[in-house]
Amino acid sequence: MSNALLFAWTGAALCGLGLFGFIVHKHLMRRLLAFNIMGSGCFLMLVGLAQDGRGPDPIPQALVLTGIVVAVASTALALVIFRRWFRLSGKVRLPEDA
Amino acid sequence: MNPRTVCAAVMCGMLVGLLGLAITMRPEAVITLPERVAAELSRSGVSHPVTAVLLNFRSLDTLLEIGVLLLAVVVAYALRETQADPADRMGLDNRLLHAVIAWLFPLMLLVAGYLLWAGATRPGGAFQAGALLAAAGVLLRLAGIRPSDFAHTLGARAVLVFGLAVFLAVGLGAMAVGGHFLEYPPAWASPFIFGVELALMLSIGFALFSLFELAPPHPVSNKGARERSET
Amino acid sequence: MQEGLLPILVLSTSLFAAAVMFLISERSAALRNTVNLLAATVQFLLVVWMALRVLGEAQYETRLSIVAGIDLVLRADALGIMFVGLSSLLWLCTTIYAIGYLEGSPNCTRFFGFFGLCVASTIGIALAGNLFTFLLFYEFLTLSTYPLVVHHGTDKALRAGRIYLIYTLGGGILLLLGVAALYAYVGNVEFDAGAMMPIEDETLFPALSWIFALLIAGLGVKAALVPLHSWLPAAMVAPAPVSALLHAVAVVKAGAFGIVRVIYDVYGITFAWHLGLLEPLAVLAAITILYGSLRALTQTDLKRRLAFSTVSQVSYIALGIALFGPLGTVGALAHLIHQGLMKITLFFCAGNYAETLHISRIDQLDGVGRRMPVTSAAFTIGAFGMIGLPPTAGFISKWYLGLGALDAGAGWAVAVLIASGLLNAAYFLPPLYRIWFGQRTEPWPEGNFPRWCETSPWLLLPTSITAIMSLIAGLLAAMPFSPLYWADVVVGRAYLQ
Amino acid sequence: MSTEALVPWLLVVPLTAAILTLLVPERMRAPVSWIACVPMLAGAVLITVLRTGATIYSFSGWEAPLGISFTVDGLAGGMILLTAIVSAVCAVHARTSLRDEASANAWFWPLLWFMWTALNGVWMSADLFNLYVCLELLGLAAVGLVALRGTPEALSAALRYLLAALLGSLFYLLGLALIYGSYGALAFTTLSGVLEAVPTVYVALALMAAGLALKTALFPLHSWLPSAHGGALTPVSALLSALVVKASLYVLIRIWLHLTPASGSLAGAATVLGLLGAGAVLWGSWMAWRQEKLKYLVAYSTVAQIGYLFLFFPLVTSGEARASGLAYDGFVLMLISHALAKSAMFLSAGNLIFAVGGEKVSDLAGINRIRQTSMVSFGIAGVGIMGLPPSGGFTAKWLYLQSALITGQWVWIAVLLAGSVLSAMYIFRVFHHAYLDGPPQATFRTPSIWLESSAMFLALSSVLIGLSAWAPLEWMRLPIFKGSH
Repeated sequence: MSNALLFAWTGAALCGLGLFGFIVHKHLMRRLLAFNIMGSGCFLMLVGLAQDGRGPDPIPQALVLTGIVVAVASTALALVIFRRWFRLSGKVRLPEDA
Repeated sequence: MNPRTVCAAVMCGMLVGLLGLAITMRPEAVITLPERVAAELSRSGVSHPVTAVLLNFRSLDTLLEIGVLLLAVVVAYALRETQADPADRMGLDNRLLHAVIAWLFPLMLLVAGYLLWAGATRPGGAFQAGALLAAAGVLLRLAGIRPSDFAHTLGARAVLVFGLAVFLAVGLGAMAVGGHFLEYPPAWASPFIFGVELALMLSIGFALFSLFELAPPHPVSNKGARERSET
Repeated sequence: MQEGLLPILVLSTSLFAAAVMFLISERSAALRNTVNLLAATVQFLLVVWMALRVLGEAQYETRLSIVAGIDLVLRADALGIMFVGLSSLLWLCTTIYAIGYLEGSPNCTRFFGFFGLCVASTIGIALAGNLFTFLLFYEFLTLSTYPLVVHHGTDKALRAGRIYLIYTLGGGILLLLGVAALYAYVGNVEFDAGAMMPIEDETLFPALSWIFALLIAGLGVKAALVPLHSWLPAAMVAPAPVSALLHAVAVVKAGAFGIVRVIYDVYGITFAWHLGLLEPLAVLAAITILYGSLRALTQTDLKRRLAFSTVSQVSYIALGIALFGPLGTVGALAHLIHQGLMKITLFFCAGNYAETLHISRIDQLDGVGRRMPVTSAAFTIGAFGMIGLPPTAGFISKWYLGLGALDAGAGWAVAVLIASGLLNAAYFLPPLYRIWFGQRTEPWPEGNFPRWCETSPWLLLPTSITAIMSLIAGLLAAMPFSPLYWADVVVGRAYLQ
Repeated sequence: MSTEALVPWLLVVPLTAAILTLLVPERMRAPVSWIACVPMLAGAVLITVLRTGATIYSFSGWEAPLGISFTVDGLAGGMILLTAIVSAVCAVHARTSLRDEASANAWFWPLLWFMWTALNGVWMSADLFNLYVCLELLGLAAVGLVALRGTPEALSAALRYLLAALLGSLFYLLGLALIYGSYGALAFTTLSGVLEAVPTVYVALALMAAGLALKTALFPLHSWLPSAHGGALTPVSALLSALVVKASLYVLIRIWLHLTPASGSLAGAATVLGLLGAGAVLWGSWMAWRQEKLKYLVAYSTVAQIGYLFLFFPLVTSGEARASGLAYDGFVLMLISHALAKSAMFLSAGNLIFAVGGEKVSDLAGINRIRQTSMVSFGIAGVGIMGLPPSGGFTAKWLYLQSALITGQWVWIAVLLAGSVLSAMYIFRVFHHAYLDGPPQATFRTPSIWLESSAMFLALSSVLIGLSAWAPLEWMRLPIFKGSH
């Protein structure tokens, strides 16, 4: 198996892992981390799958860079809102999970 | 075993299964895109394919991506105004930290500049450089050197939108000289791209830093502390 | 003026009145009344003009394309004119009545606003040129009458409103399904007098039969065919002018009118008969006639008794249509108008009693004839008409219905007519006896009315007008422009083709 | 003039407006936005009127697949116009209704403009990854707008919404990764017709559909929607329900129309989506009927109406050309009229809440003492939501019924009819309370003319669209459905 494909498989595994964490955890910080793990999984798949047996492909790498910025922005936004929520309610979970 | 875990396990299993199936049974199609990129690279104004894709071939994605980042900061601003911030726990007055920063800070600026410059030819570029700038800012902030109330001034907002504005201006300029939006004339491509990247670096750096600055850690209520300890 | 616009004009007069109502404030009563009266008068004059032209074979048609193959069509044909004439005339009367009735009570603008919408949708139903347009206004009628039914905002009114909605919206769903299915299978369904549905292949016949059932069920709700009638007595909580309009024209008649349209102008009487759809309808109508009369017998509340009498009377129309034959149809169409005139008179009278002397039950009617002679006279005329005594309008229509029944060789229908006539007498004569010959011991409650008038002239005027008209419609039935004459024209045109 | 030149401005103008609203002082932000609405409306109208066939615009001068191309066909053009109208009216409403909310009043405007940019991008973009970026921009803008109120409820709602949106985008991204990994292209023009009926493609499409369904709040993935739409500021609720939820559905439709393998049947997938839609109609209406708070009632009604939109999939895959055409027309009309009626409903609900000073449905008792305009606009919008004539909702339901009757799909007919009964239940529940008389000491405020007229305008247009439906349908018909009429 080419190491590009190895990336893809790792990505798939990370996605599964991230999804599991995202669902099973209630603490918002953990869910956010799980989301980031899943995101990394996606990016690995994107690059790995595209480059398997075709040599380097700049397009998915560029896409992943964009994707990372978007993911960073989303995470930051989530953190900002989460902090405000935490300061107002003193809770680290969503009401229905408490 | 509670249902939530079961559900999570099932979903996770399904997802991995599906992905595995998809990976293994992938059809073999003829791929031409990388060659196209390589072929057009010379006309893109930079020699590094990834940068070419990011800032020329698919520059619209990058434009919108900056918008996403800016958006996060806007929300942070909005929420900050709904709650006034008490004095936060940052700014520990630590000699060692100060000393380190004295060494590190200029170095970081230098590296940021280099990364930006390198972007044209090898891995690097505006985002990496901006991230480094932001890190430098965070260091200062941790050391208690805070840019007074800069966050609320027009200047701060101007720096934030600077990258996006320049990007838009360049795109419109391209239209003014008769091209499509963001279509750089090949002769001008590299200076345009560099200018855009420079502006983006500043804005990205400041945006990331403001996100840190605008939601600072605070001494939490006991209630919150208790909950945090139990999870 | 391009004459195709006349139907739109007629429609928009009442729409305009409604729109104004929703804009002006509660306080400006004078403006409110002027606008309403003006609109009603203008509309009536327009309708008269239109009627004369239509008699001279003029064609009024307005088309508005909604989507490919679906048009909104307003067309003034003889049958439509009949109904438009009735509704615009009675709108005028009821507006006068309502002004007197609601004087000084809250939410008047809201009331008149929805009142105008209700009339507008009735006009739309009358002028609808195809089944889709009919459906459109039919549903809109439901929406615009609900606020009138619950106008008082009491729990009783709201409960009645809920019942009304459940029935009418349910019926609307059936109708929608039926109409949609008809469009899907047959294509655009224009109303056209004496039409014969252009269907050859036998395979569609079962589908057409159940579509017919759906349509009749949908229309039957508003026409209060047993067992879909229960909303009608409940809706009695509405203010008197509303019940009057509901019973005489707006809702109940819309249903009956729809049945006429479906049988005559959509399926075509011959085709419907060929499919064997008329007998069941006739039987259903007969059952409703008898059931309504029987229930009316047992009511002690005046308005409820009138309501059940409506249930019974409206089915005369369905019966007459279902008796495959011109005479029955003439009777039915004439009854459409006659019953409207008579029933609105009766409700006006009931309203007068309630407003003036707070009489709602029949056993309170003792001797009211001496206190309110004019109203009581009007009530008597209406009641005689309902029973079908000559020379009232009711007699004429029942006479033609009977002839039609014999003509169609349906002896049982004649029996039904006679039986229901007797029942009508049985539930109308006792109140009449109380009114004229009953003795009242304690004095009547005082009201602030002009001394020369037994009640507010706003209330008395329309009552006497409708009473006189229902008398004239019977006396001068042979004259041109009498309802009977119109019915003849319609049926003539229908059976000629 | 060619519509091609207009395309970039549909992104440039709102982005510039976003920048400007960030730079000018806070009291100037609303006026600036109002001024910026004018070119947006003009551009939308022009592109709808002038467009002939599909306009293709490649950014940075690079044709797809190397660059990013936008395609403006009938559907896209109509959505652009709809977005312009609804957003502009909401801007008018926000100017007045946000006065009391200091920070919201200041920061609503840049967020609005980012949202508008993202929406136009979604409508026009013909590139899978660019769509992803647009959807992210849209999602974050929407989350920010929800959080704008700053109350704990608003913040938790925003978090719930954000988590759902992020998960949805990841699923979409996974599908995208699979497609690019297999076919090495992202542009619709390159991909359409190329995809074969192989497991990978189906997995990719399924993942994308799941992610987009989550973003669209398709039952049973809808749990984030009511708190987000019901708890937000009034103009925000209107924008979210009218436009934002439609965006991800729109992407799903695009994928369905362009990227599904030619060979191999989609009937199964269509049925699943249709059944979920049916579930949404029933469950959403039922929940709406049970709500205490007026705006939550309206929000749940959005859940139900989304269900109607998903009935498009089984109806369009019936295989009969005429039925598919009718289904598409019905879908488009349902989309437009729901957008207009629902935004009108939210704005009226906001006005009513302002008038009676309480969020509960039961607080409406006694509303008849003040000017009826808001109640009437709520009623007109309600007629559209119930799908009773005269309204766009009715005409759309009619088209759906025709399509289903032609192909004899009785299940969906039953759903349509049941849905209208249920919606009547919850709408008339509001009227019921409005007709009761309230406590005598209660005091009511009459909303300003701006608030009432903006709601009324949208309500009336939702009726007019039903009476002149042919015009939008002519504009928005796609070539693949042209033959069917």
